[in-house]
Amino acid sequence: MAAPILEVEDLGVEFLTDHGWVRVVDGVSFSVGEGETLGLVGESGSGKTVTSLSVMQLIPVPPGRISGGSIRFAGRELVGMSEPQLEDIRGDDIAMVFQESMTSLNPAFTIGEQICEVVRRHRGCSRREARDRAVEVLELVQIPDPRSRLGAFPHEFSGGMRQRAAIAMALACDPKVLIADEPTTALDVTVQAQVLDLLRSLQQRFGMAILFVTHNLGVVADLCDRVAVMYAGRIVETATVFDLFESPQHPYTEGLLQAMPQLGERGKRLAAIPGTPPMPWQMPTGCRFHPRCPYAETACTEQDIPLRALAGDRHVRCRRVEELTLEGAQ
Amino acid sequence: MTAPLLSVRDLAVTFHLRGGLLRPTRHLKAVNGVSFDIAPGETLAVVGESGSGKSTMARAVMRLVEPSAGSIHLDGDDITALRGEPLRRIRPKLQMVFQDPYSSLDPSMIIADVVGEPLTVHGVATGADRDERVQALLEQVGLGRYHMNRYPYEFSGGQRQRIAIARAIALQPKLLVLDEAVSALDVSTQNQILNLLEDLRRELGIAYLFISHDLGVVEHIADRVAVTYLGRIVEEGPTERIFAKPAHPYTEALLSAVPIPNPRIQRSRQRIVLPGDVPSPLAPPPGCPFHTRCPHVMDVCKTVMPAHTPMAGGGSAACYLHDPQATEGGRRAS
Amino acid sequence: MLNFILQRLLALVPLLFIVSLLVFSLVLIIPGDPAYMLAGEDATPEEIAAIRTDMGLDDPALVQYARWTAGVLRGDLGTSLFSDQPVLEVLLERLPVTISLAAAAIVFSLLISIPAGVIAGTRPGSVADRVVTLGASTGLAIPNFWLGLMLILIFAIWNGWLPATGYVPLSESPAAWLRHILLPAFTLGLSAAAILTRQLRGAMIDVMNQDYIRTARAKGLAWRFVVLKHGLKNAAIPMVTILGLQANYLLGGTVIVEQIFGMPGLGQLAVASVFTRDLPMIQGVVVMAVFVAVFVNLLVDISYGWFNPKVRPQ
Amino acid sequence: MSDATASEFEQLGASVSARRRFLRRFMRQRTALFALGFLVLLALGAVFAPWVAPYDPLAQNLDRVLEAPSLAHWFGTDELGRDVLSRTLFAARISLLAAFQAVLIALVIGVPPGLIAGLAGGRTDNLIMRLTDALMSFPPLILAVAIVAALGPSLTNAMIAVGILLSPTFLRLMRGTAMAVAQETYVEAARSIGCTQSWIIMRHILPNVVSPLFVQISVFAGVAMLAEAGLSFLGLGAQPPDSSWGAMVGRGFRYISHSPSLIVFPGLAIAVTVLAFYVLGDGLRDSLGREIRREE
Repeated sequence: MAAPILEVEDLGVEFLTDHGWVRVVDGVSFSVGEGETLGLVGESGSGKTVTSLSVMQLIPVPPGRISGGSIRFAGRELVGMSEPQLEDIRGDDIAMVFQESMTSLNPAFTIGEQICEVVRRHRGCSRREARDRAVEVLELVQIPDPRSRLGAFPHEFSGGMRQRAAIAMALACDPKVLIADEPTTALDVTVQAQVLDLLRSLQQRFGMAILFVTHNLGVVADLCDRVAVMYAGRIVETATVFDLFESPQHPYTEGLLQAMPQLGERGKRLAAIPGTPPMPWQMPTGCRFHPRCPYAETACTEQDIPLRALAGDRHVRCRRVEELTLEGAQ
Repeated sequence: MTAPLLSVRDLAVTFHLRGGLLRPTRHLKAVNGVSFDIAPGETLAVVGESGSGKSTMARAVMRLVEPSAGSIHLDGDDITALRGEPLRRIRPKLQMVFQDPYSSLDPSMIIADVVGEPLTVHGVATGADRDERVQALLEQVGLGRYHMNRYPYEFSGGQRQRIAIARAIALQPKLLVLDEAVSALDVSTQNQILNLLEDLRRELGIAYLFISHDLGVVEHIADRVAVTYLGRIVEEGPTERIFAKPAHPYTEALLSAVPIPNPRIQRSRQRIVLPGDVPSPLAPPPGCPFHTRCPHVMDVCKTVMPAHTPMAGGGSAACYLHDPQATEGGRRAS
Repeated sequence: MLNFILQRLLALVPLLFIVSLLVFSLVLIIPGDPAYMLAGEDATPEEIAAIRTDMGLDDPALVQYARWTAGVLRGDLGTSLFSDQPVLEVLLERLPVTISLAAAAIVFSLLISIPAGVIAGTRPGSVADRVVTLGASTGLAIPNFWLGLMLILIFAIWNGWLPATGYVPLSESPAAWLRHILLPAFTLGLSAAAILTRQLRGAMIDVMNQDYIRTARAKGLAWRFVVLKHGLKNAAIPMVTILGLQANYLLGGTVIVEQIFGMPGLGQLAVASVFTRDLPMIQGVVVMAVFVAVFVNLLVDISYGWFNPKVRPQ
Repeated sequence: MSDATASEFEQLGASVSARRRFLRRFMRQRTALFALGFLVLLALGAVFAPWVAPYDPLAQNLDRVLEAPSLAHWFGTDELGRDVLSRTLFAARISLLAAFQAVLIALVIGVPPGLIAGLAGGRTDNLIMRLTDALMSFPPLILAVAIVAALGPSLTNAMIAVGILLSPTFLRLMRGTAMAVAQETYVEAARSIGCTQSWIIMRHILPNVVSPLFVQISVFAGVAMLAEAGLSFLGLGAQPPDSSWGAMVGRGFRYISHSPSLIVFPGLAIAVTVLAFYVLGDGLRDSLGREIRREE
């Protein structure tokens, strides 16, 4: 693995709800190397989005708060950093692309204005220079006739173009880390393919690290170098993308892989993980996956299971990892 | 072949978007000359991206939106123009499950009333009799009697979709229209519902019109597949044939665009990345609607919509690549 | 943009038609005969009949309506039954008083509501928010005539800092104008300030939860900048609508405020005309008020296009 | 107990109806409860005014005119030596009743066409909304004054005017809510099941549109009371010997420099009561579930 540019260690995030303070992210650790793409995978409610927002210190406070842990960018601690310092990093060193391009772009300002704004904030350059840069990045994301598109409002763009404009905005200051939170989920498959291709080629050109948050294992297989799987606010497994798909070590990962309806396989009964994920205010004791795990034993319900390091830079949160042989993707 | 349960011919649905004083009214042809059949007990999947008109197709079949042209026959009866009481009377044969499990259940009703409503409004069962049937229905979809007096907000997305299915099968329909019924769910829950649908089909012999954008799911559940693009069916045929030998360039691109959850396969396969977006249904391109993004576009594609040509292995595709005459003419022209 | 304005203007035609019907129908529902009033108590039936014919009261309602509308379109609003002056002349004399009062009230309400709404709306649940919310509810609950009287009591009667009544035109002496307008504008503007504050607070809470605010912060923009640029412009969209409605309320409120502060405006004229049963004058006031209100709302509509690009024609 | 049975056990527990949930949330709103308590007390005071009031509100005592508040007359006396506290209590009857009347009129005029416009759509909706826009383009108090001028000054006429003025808001609220509810998928689902139109309106639409109406009723009781007070202040509302709070302030106006208490107390009564209605409305709105709450 390349030298880590982003390191998250033992991150805890809590939200104040009707059930009191609820920990939605608990002891999450991972790192992203320079130029690497890490996929953060999980179902809705697994805490993956909260984790990615925490890196930018953008979770809403209140009701949220980072209750512990450390997030380091290029060695600098972000947790507890002053707001002005964080603002210097956001959008410049670490940039972000969100899921819904319709709502994540401001409907009241033009695309050009929204790109220029970030350039001027971090480069302190003139209006004209910012406009030139905006045209440059729009060209990068293959928006035809970018100069005339500067004056367009988000609602005048198609979904795919909006997401590309959002990527252009994120890349405007050459970030070292790009956090992409389900950037293709709201798009049609053919447009998703375009955006994935675009992200891949941009990364090859500029070498930024990508933290790619998604629930879609197909997208992970397509784009990511390494994967961290989250379940119920915790990371249950990290591995390189090939290892993870070929020989998953955690029963939840196995369940997810088996559950993917795969092209070229028909008529077989679909594998489904029984039950539903727990609510964050009623986490099961012991392994949080044990109520749904086909391999669970009494011991799994008793004490907390630590994330254990395995050979080949893998980590798994399962006490039966040595005994179990799990099935990977076909 | 047995008589089809559902027979749709040249169906069109046009929405009129009212303009302002100085803005003209615009016409959106959401569905444009669509024909298909569903045999009893068969599953037809309609796949397509946003703007393909697949949901409107489902609603038109359900007679929830008015078709502007064409005909719909259910079980031999023409239901295209039914209204009021006669339409109500065919409802038991034809039921629907909607995409959003959150907005499809009335928040002010308890589950017993939600699931029992079809029984009540068709005078099938009342009182204790109705409750007994509701209980049986809930058990059939994997829920219990203790759920009867609860409100929809107390259920997860997957459970709500089970409730919606229980309501839809209460009248023992012959055809169930499923409009993106599993799209809003997480994979693990999605598979539970798909398996439930599979079980119900075996037990009750219901035919499904399965609307989806997820090709993986479609391949699992469908007997036949219809691929839609901008309000038209561009290709149709048995599932095996469509997935193994797609005939239409759009089907091919669509299949190619779905990332396979296996990095070795996904990274080594040839992919077709289509340029641009789906054009707006308000201003569809002339000729073949796909010609603006098609890698094989010919001159003839830009002017005249190709007719459906039968394909080896079953089904048909509407593409000049499979129409020998047109291909030659097109080549010559270009 | 011109197209947009033209559209709005065209949309006004049916509106004004209905309004004119409503205003005219006041004549029809009014009990009693204006001719009696004009003729005096000892008039003979013949004299009254003559006046009726003279005033056209014997014609069918439709004819009367057509005549009245034609008059309005020509700027002829009839003659006051009370003073014999042309109605329009009286109205134009008094209009500046009402306009400057309402405008001062709007300025005042914006000066209060924008900072208060932004502060409360960006920190919902905080002490500042609770103070603002309670203050706004109180401001809405206080009857404006009572507030006016209390202000007169405190500032004019007890302390003599400001004049209790009267009006000086701005053109005559800006300082005197300000001294005279201060209390009435505060009285009139307080409820509008309260409503706008509540509205802006709600809109701000809503907007600050939007994804694009998160995007703006992810770009490294400072919180204050995000609030004032990305937040306020979007929160202003619903606020502009409310501002249009409030302009109507303020015009209406001048009826009471002018009465209390003895200002010779349209509102005072309206009340006086009710007691003298001067129907043409009442109609005239209503027509004038609607005219101003419609004009203000047209301005609001146009500014709406600036805040919300989606309604702009492409 | 294993986890599966634990969750089942919980599911066997009594379900909470939407109404109960609403009540539970409302009980947590302390200021709203306080406002409700005040309004109930005020209503009781008004109903039992003949027993509660220390004096006959009409009894004149020309020896003791325009007195400042004292132990004998807590709120002082008016220009005819009548006890202001007693008069304020009796005026509460008129003010509350007038507000009630106006809201009722507004509901009757506003709600049915609002529902019709929202559900029928198309031309019907267009026509109703054009009329509403026209009504709303009048500056409200000026319209009220004009209506009272036409009908003649009296409390009932004033309340008809206020009712007419308030009705467009009810109309718009009902139209908006009905439209939104009618577009919900569960209404489409009801159609797909084969429910009749009237069944859908009665069982699916009405139950989901009434909640926001209650919030608006509470707020409008306050607005109506203010409007009544304003008209009565101008002498266009309650006519002597009847007296509402607004009319009391209007008459006290003449003695403002000599006896401020004549206007201070009835004015405070209006402000506090209206505030209570607003706070109650806010509390009601906050107690509605997010699933049914709609922004005004």
